[in-house]
Amino acid sequence: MERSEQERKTTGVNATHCSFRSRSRLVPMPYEVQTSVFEGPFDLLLHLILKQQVELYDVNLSEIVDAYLQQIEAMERRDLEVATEFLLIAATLVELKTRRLLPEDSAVELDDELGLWEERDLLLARLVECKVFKDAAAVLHSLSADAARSYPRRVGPVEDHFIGLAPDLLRNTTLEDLRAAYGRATAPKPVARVDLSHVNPIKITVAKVVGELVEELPRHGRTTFRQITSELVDRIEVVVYFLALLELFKRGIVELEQSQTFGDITIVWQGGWQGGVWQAGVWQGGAVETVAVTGIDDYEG
Amino acid sequence: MAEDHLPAAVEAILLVAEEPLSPELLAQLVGSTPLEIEALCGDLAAQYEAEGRGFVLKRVAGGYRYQTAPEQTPYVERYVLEGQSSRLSAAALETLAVVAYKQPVSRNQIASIRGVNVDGVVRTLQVRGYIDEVARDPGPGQAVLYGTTPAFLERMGIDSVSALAPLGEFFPAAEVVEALERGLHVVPEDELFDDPPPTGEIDETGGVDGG
Amino acid sequence: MAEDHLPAAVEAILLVAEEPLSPELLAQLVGSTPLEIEALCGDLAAQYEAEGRGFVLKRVAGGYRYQTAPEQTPYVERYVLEGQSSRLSAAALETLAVVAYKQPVSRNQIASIRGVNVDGVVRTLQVRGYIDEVARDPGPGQAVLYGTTPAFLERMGIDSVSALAPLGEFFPAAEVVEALERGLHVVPEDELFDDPPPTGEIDETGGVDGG
Repeated sequence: MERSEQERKTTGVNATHCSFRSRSRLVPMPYEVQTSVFEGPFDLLLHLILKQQVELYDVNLSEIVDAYLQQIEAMERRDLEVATEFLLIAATLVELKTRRLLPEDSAVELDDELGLWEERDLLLARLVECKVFKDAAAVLHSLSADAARSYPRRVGPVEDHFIGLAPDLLRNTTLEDLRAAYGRATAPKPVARVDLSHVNPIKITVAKVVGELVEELPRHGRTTFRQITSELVDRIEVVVYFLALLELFKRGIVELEQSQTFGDITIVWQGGWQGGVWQAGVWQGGAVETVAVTGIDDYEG
Repeated sequence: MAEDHLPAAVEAILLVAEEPLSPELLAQLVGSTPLEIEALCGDLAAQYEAEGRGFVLKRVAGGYRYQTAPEQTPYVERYVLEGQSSRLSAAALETLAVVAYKQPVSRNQIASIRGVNVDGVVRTLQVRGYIDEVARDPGPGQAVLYGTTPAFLERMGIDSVSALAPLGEFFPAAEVVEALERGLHVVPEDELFDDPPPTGEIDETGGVDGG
Repeated sequence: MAEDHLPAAVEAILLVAEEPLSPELLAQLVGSTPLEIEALCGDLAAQYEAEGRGFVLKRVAGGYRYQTAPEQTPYVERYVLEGQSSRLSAAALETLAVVAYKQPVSRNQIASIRGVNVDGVVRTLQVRGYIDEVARDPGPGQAVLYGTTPAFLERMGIDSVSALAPLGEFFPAAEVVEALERGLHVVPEDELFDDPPPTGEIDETGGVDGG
């Protein structure tokens, strides 16, 4: 169908690429994401899901979230609304992912479960809608391209004879109208933007935090999520820490305990850590580059 | 059928018109009926085409106008050096698509569909004359509602927005929706397929202007 | 005789030309000779006449242009008198205001200030007799400079342009307007249109607009 053809076209984007930090061997197709191309969170998520057939369970979510963070970082105009949208979607993804990592029998309120489903369906609906209009826009593009091949005659009457006939189009125009029209014509037409220069650019990534936690957690043995995030200011950083923690949990490097919904999460270090090299054998690439700090580059979700 | 003088009168008027002229206006000017004008213009367009003329008579934005035959574009463009204005960006096209199909629509509604702030692009499209304020939302806040303009129709080379393919035709193919759904699924694969597809939700958000 | 494509190419170019085009220019544009063009245009004119078209191809001021057929004059007059809206469009009024306050001013300068192509509007205003060519830019290119006409002053009920309503301080400073005139773009909005479409979904080919 035509649709899949368009998908392929989209895959073939060829402007500046920015490859993901991860050099994962688990994901066969190393995928690339164009920076500064995705106009919004839907754009990006559509790309990620449709192009790479990203499956949220198998392929690591943290890469997606990193992609989101990169996008926010790369945004030329730091636009609070856009950033919020990105975060909102990222948060929903995190929640979806979380649900799937947690054991089935964990005490999940039915309402929560339904709420999550609703959220998921809403997100899906919005993605589909976004896709619909993207495809409609492609048709508009070809329409306008076709129309541009035909130049309309806009010459008007050419013979002097007809000129004098024109009724006085200025009879209802006042000097004030003219002045106002000049004002409209010369208005600088600025684009409204929010000055966010005071907001620090987000530098944090899941990979980076995993690296930090792998270094930090063994010293504590047992700590809480609240504890390790107590110094953080931005909510996004907390989200990233949470993701990193989930990643470690998934790999059996930490155990997580939460006694009640919204209660503090207890983190128990499970792994061994010796001489700067991760011993459990799941930290791929750790042997190539000494982990901890340089772990950024080796992290895979 | 049309009287003898009508076709030539219509040709003359269209030659000096600077915008597409509606059948109603043409009928009024030459003393005819819109229906007759439409038949006549159809005949003229067919004649020009049969004769392989360098111009065509086209119905655009609710009216008729002369424009160059697409095959002659290379020659025309040698003459109309500055005729080529900017092309529409993807952002502009997507916003236009939303406005075209959802009009009258508020900026917030557009933003919600596109998932991005659209203030800049909406303003630009308005300055370019492709969209304009058509109404105010009667609800609280009285948001400005936008619609497409005749200039938009001219730019797209279509007679009216109803000439656009129905939005339903752009609904993603089943594989795509499935891929999206899989991408977002919460439960293991096998359970997934027991669940009804969330099309109900889509209709809801897709059909109603979700503020 | 003329090759097949030539007549249609000439027809297309003449359709969009705002002034009479010389056989020399036409020959150059379509790849022919002035002599051949003259023969061809003679043929076309004869065809139109034989077919009783509402337009004629006329040789005027050393060139060819389309005009309405003399027999259709009453209809054209009726259109000019009744057909058009009885007030200036917003675009035309803005352009007229720029000319009034900034005269003498070139089309390019007006276009830079208004951010859109103004050729059609300038032409309309000129045809209406509200503005006219008043000088040539002494610089390279010798652009035509426009100013308002005595007829404009008369319509507005003033003696001279110095009687125009003074621009208050809330209007952009002179430097801003001058920057605009020189074509320093107010960037962000234009970027929306001049950038290549950012996603691969929008095919990039043919993305040039003929507005």
